[in-house]
Amino acid sequence: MSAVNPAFLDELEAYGENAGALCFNCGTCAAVCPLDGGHFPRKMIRYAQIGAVDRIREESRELWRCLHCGLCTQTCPRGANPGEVILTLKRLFAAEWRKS
Amino acid sequence: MYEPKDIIAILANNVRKTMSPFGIPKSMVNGWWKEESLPRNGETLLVTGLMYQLVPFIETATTWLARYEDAKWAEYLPYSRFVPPRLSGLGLAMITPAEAKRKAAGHLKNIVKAMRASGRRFGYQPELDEYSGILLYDLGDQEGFVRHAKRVAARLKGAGVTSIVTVDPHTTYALKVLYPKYADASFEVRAYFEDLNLSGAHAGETLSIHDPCFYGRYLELSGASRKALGNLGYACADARRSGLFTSCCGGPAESISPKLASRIGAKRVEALGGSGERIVTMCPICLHNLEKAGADVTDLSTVLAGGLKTA
Amino acid sequence: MGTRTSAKAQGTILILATESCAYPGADSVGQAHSSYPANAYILKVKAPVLFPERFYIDCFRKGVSGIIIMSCGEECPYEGAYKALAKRVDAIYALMKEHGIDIRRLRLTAICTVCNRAFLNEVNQMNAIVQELGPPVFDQAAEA
Amino acid sequence: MTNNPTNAILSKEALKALREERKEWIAAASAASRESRKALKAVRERLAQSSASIPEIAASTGLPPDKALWLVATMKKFGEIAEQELDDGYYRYALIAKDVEDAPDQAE
Amino acid sequence: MSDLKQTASGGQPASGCPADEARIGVYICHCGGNISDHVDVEAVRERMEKMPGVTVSRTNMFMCSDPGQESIMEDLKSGLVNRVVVASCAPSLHETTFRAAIARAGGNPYQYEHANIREQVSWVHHGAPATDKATRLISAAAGKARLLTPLTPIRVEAQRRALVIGGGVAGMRAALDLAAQGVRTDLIELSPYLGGGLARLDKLAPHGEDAAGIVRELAGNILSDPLITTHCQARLTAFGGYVGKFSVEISPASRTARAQEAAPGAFVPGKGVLGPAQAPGAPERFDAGAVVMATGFSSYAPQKGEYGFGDNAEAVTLPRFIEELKNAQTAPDGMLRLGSRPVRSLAIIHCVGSRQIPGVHEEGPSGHLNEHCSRTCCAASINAALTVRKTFPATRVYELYRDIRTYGRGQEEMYAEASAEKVTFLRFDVESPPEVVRVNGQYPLEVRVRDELTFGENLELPVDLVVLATGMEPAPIRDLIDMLKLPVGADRFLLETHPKLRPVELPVAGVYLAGTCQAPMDAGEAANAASSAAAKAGALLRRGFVELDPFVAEVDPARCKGTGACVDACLNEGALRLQETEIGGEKVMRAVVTPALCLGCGACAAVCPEGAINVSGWTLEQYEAMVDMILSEAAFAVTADESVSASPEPAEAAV
Amino acid sequence: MDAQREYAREYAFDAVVIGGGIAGLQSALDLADQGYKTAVVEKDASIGGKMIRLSKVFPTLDCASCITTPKMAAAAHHENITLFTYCDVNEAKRENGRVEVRITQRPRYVDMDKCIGCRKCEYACPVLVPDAEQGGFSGRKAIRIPFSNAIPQKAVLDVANCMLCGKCASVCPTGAVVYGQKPESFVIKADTAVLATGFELNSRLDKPQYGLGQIPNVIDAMQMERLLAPHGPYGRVLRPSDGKVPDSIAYVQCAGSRDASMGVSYCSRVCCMYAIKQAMLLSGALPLADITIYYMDIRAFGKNYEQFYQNAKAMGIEFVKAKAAWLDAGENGSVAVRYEDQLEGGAATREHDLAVLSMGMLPGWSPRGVCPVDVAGDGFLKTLRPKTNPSLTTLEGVFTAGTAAGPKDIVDTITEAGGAAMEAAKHLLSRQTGGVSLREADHE
Repeated sequence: MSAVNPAFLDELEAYGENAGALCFNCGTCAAVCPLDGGHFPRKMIRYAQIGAVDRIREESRELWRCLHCGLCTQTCPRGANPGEVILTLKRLFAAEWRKS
Repeated sequence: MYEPKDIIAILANNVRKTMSPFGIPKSMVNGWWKEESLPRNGETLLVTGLMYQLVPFIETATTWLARYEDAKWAEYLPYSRFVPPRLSGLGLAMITPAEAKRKAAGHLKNIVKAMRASGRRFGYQPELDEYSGILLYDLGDQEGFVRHAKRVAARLKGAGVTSIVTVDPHTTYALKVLYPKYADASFEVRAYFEDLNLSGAHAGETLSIHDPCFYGRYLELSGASRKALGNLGYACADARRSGLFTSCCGGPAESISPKLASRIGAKRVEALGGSGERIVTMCPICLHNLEKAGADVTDLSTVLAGGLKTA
Repeated sequence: MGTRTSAKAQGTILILATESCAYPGADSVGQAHSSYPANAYILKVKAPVLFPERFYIDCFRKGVSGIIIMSCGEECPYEGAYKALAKRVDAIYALMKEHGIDIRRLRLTAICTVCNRAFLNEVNQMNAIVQELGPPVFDQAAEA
Repeated sequence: MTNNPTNAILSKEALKALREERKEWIAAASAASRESRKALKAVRERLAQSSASIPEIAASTGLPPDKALWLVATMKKFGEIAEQELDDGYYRYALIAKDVEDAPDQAE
Repeated sequence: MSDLKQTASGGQPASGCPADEARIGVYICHCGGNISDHVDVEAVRERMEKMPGVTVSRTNMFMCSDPGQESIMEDLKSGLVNRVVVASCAPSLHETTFRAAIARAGGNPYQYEHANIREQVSWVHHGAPATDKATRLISAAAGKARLLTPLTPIRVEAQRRALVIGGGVAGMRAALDLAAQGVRTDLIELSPYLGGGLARLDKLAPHGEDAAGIVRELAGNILSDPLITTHCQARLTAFGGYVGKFSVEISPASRTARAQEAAPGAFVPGKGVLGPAQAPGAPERFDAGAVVMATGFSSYAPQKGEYGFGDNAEAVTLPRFIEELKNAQTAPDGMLRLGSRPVRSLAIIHCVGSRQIPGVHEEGPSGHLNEHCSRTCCAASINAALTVRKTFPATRVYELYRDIRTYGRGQEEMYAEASAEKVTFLRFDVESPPEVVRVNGQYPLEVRVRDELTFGENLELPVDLVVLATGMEPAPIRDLIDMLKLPVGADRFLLETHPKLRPVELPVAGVYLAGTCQAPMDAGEAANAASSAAAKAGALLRRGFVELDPFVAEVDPARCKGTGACVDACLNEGALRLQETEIGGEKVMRAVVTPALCLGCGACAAVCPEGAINVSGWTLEQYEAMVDMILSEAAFAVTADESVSASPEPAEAAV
Repeated sequence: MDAQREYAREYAFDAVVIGGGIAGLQSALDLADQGYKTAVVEKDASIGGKMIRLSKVFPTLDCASCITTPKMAAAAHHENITLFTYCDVNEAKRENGRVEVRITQRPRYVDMDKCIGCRKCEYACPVLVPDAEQGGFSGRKAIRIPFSNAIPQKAVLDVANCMLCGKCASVCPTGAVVYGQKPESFVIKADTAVLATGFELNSRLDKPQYGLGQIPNVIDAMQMERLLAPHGPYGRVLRPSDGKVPDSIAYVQCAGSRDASMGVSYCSRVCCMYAIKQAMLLSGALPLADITIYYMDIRAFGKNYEQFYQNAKAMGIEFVKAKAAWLDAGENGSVAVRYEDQLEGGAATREHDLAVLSMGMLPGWSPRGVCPVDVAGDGFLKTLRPKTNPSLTTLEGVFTAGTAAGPKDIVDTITEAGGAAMEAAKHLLSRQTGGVSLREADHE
């Protein structure tokens, strides 16, 4: 079991305009992502929504597989801009690394 | 797959020190213009962003890297210790074949040719032509990107540049969309093929266009490339995934996972090659990655320049 | 010869078709110009629950060879009528057996306003039965 | 609920004028009509031999299967074709011998 | 029954020969070849001419055309015919045309029979069999026509007064709309207040209308309308009669607590507008022409232990939460406080008492499962969540749902807004519902859920409050259901006649449905239903009478022996009953029809051992005559020779 | 643009209803039953709207025609109702407290008074055109009765596909064909109006991911209605590419709703239920077929809808919680559906013989430039008081019913139509009595 922490979305907003709050988890992004297979990028967005930052950290290398091709953003039915959420998460970790 | 943290560290370090992601001195990268007599001033300034020029180096680096991708110890090796000597800077420059560099220069020359034939008046100032920093942006090194972008923008602004013509999608996107947003610098930016007025008759020949993600989707320029080709009499066969819904060539994954890049590239080539037409694209990365995946792919500039010959 | 005996020879089929469902359903078959045996005669009824058992037996006695009750089924506008009708049909079957009449000569079915296929099936099936059985013959013993 | 008080059969001149006015439509409709007549004929000839499924009709007439199905559906609507038994995922269709006047393009 | 005028001007009993000798006119249509291409129309005409009772037989290219109709009207006016048979297309197309023509010529439109020889003959049969069948069908029509008696529609005098049961938004809307049509209306409400379920709400989803404002306005209009009499704290205690004339008895309800301090007409938060109480004492009786049921719903009461309800003070229902939220003050730290208790986070659990599934959910004390969706709770929950997030941004909100059903206009947008405001949505499967657990941690409660959006992972939500989105149940109106004989569906809500054909009507003519007594709906939907019901009731009452089809059961008093078989078979209670009558000084029981209640199905006719009851216009004798004519060879006997020569291809012959 | 049109005639009514679908007909019937003379103006050649084109309707599964036809016939025969079909509304405005509607009736090229609906012309016509009434799956003639249960049962000639060969005129028994018929314009003046202009299905072109009409055997739900209808193009459910009996059918929910990428962010309200209904009908027609519904949320909110949904699940219809992301042509005419399996595995592809797009609703009419009534952000008519008087538009004396003011199912539409008739009647009454209407109070 993991505890949910919605405050993470607020923190994340410092790194980008879109932190994924709008996503209603339809799965379009995961299905169109050229990285094929798995739940990416919805997985990351969902973890962000529930504040499972440890999960994102554990799997953070996944973020850099993203091609930034934008197909998920183009097809997102909720205008949740999944591509931008991934970029925002990249920025969060890149900033952390830079500090360390 | 490589450790993003290390890749970012190398690239950011290189860009900070040399303004170039691979740390190769610009003089060794950007020499194509020397054989062209280009005016320094014009209505607009040609900015290549060095992407075409850098691709041969990327190619070398990744070919080399690919050998190690699956090695067990890859993940644990601190790249920064052993990669830089070989994979950046002079080392990389040394092992990159001259043929590849000549080919890259050829694309730029063809672009110049097409622009001239269209009566475009543009200037070129090699000292202002810098790498845009887009890779840092894509990798999430926002701080590094912003710092670099501001440097590049300051130089352009300092030189009084207001209007820019670009040659590749990544630089176009950076200058047109990211610079105003993050570097407080707005230029009028247009891709070179937006304003051509070539004509010709290539009736009967059909080309299959691969829209780069940035052109097809982010910048919505897929109509412009088709129009340029259409004016020359070419027909364009669109794959189901094109334009706004174009599919990635896989190239952007090169620096992180060459294997992934080639897997996606192969899929894309399969989708494009269905009807057997010649594939045309307009991005050095797409060009390189689709070629690597075994496609007969031509740069738009080659077609435009070649079209001139028979016109 | 001519028209005189044609229907007789084929045996008469009587169709009791509800005003709100089966009767417009038969019209719909007409609109589609789908042919069916001409010995089928359609009578419009508000609800077939109107007819007592003896009506059916009398019809057979008069020479009707087959009867199809085309109701609205469970969607009957008269609540409870379909149940009562279904019960009645059971009673008629019992009477038919008593009189030695093949119970296949009577059918209860639900036909809606656009049930063309079902309508045609019903009529064709009944016609096949009627042709097979010939005119109704009452069991003399039962009659007595 | 209203109608022009026009005679049903137009005068020759009026019809001529109308033909001129609708020239393009008429040309297109005539071309399409020729096309469909040819296709209908092909389907009819195939079915005159024996009943057939859509893939079979398509194969022997050279029509694309979707077009063959379209024609069969149309001919069925006008009472020229009847559906028969299911045969390995496809129904078979047969011509009905019927009043000629009911055929969809009976004339010509 | 003075107010019921079943006028059969012929005055003839259903059996036997009509007094006036039948003079039948048969009119056969060519339909421009549609009929005559396949039916030898002229041959049929000749045959018909010779039928007994037929005085004239004519054909026309288009019988429905003006000249065609004229020929019929002339024959009627001249007295040549007094019964009409038209043989043409389907009766659905032109039956009304010809009935109207007969009426215009001064005839009785019910002395008319239609033979369908296009759709049911010429379009489906060809050649000689078509002509044969047409002959037999027209003969049958003539056979029936001989036995047709003149009929007139049944008129039921209607009281221009209506009763509305229930003072919520639906009842008030219905009453106002009835009054606007000039119908005097009595509205009865069990509680002391007008406003119903709406009065308990705050800002309505998704547009934010003020519920209290709506209640105030509607109740204000109700109380000031001179045509509306409001009876609060009142119950219906007796009910009888039929459409147009229901007898109604209203009694004061047993006293329930009411706000002492409030003056009548004042709005009491959470309760509604205080209405005038029914005077204590004797019941009030009056007649009403129509009744609108607007008895509303009950909120589902969670069982003890259901999602921690009853065991924890921190578990409340959504209606309760909405009321508390209404009064909550904004705090500087942006955190919601209920009483003095800060609510750092809260979870709203959807579908509590709705969408219950046999085998998964347990039946409540009522012994029933609520298998229905309550329709309004998704939007209400999200609306509440959004209110919290916007007014108290420091409070976190979780929504635990099965399906988000923001179906209505603006609701999906509200759902998106709630997402943007960082309400966290979690989706659970009905088979593994969330658990509410008391914990000794920073938070009093923890909601544990297997979240389908997070790939089926088990998540823990620390919360200060659990809100249960309870659904709607039918209000407890067993007494009314029994008294008015109302049908109830499997979901225990009142059941309309047909959801599409007659969505606000009940099988009891003159009784209508409005609002949530029928099914869960929101205020606007209830208002639509109420207006629709008021339109139907108004159309009925405004004319002062109700006109019903004359096709109802009729008893032949000479034959009736009072067996009561018909009464047992009757499908509409009250339409038939046995009544004591004096015949020859002897008191006997005889069947009596209440035409206003008779549906005309004929269930009675089938069971009468004496054949004493029949449906006017559809009698058994008429059917028997039709069968006889279909089987008869009479029509062919005379013209047999000619018919032999009828062309096998009558298509040519006809044109 | 309207200036040069000549409005030859003028008709006066108590009420005018724009739109002859189920909403308009119900409003008209309710008004007519109250004694008001009512005009119904319909753009199509037949009244009946979308409903008459459906197969069966949820949740009762009774046939759409059986419910619509009686209402159509009742309206056609009602002494207080006059039908105007095949009409375009050029302008609708308020003038001196009355509603004035300027209308042009398109030519049918058939004399309505003479046509007897015998279809002889249709049989004689040599031109075959895809029949939109049958989803394009079969052909129709250039002249034809629009569809089997159309009212009025009168022929219409589609001149754009007519060769002017004269065959129809020569076989017409009443001489009803009028090749030179011209449009006619007239004015209807009434005291009140009900806008019941309905909806249109949104176009699948708006979602290129679903195939742009390029992938064979991807059809929309209205086309499936036709395949399921008793008078349907094939008389049964077949795959349009080659007539195969489909073994596996996919439903793609929210194919035209709840999708910002298509510019339609609202829920269309009926698609969940019609998909479930069709799935149930399909499992009756094709007992061996697998049926899969790809959905985000099942919105079974109406009376008996949830029970209907649970029955469908119990019947073995598979519900997959995922929005279908992409459709591609698969092997042998199949359709490959790409989606995210959310509980395990992630991105996945499944092949089906046939895929049905559950398209949503768009407004059927835009009042822009025609009628000064406001529309809301979703493009549907704006309503003033959705919670207490849902049929009030922003124009006094003008009311709305059904899907003109947002997606709605048939039950809600019919109920609202009754409500709109009530509001219109109140307006008529207040005009007759000189009372203050609700609206006037509102506007003050």
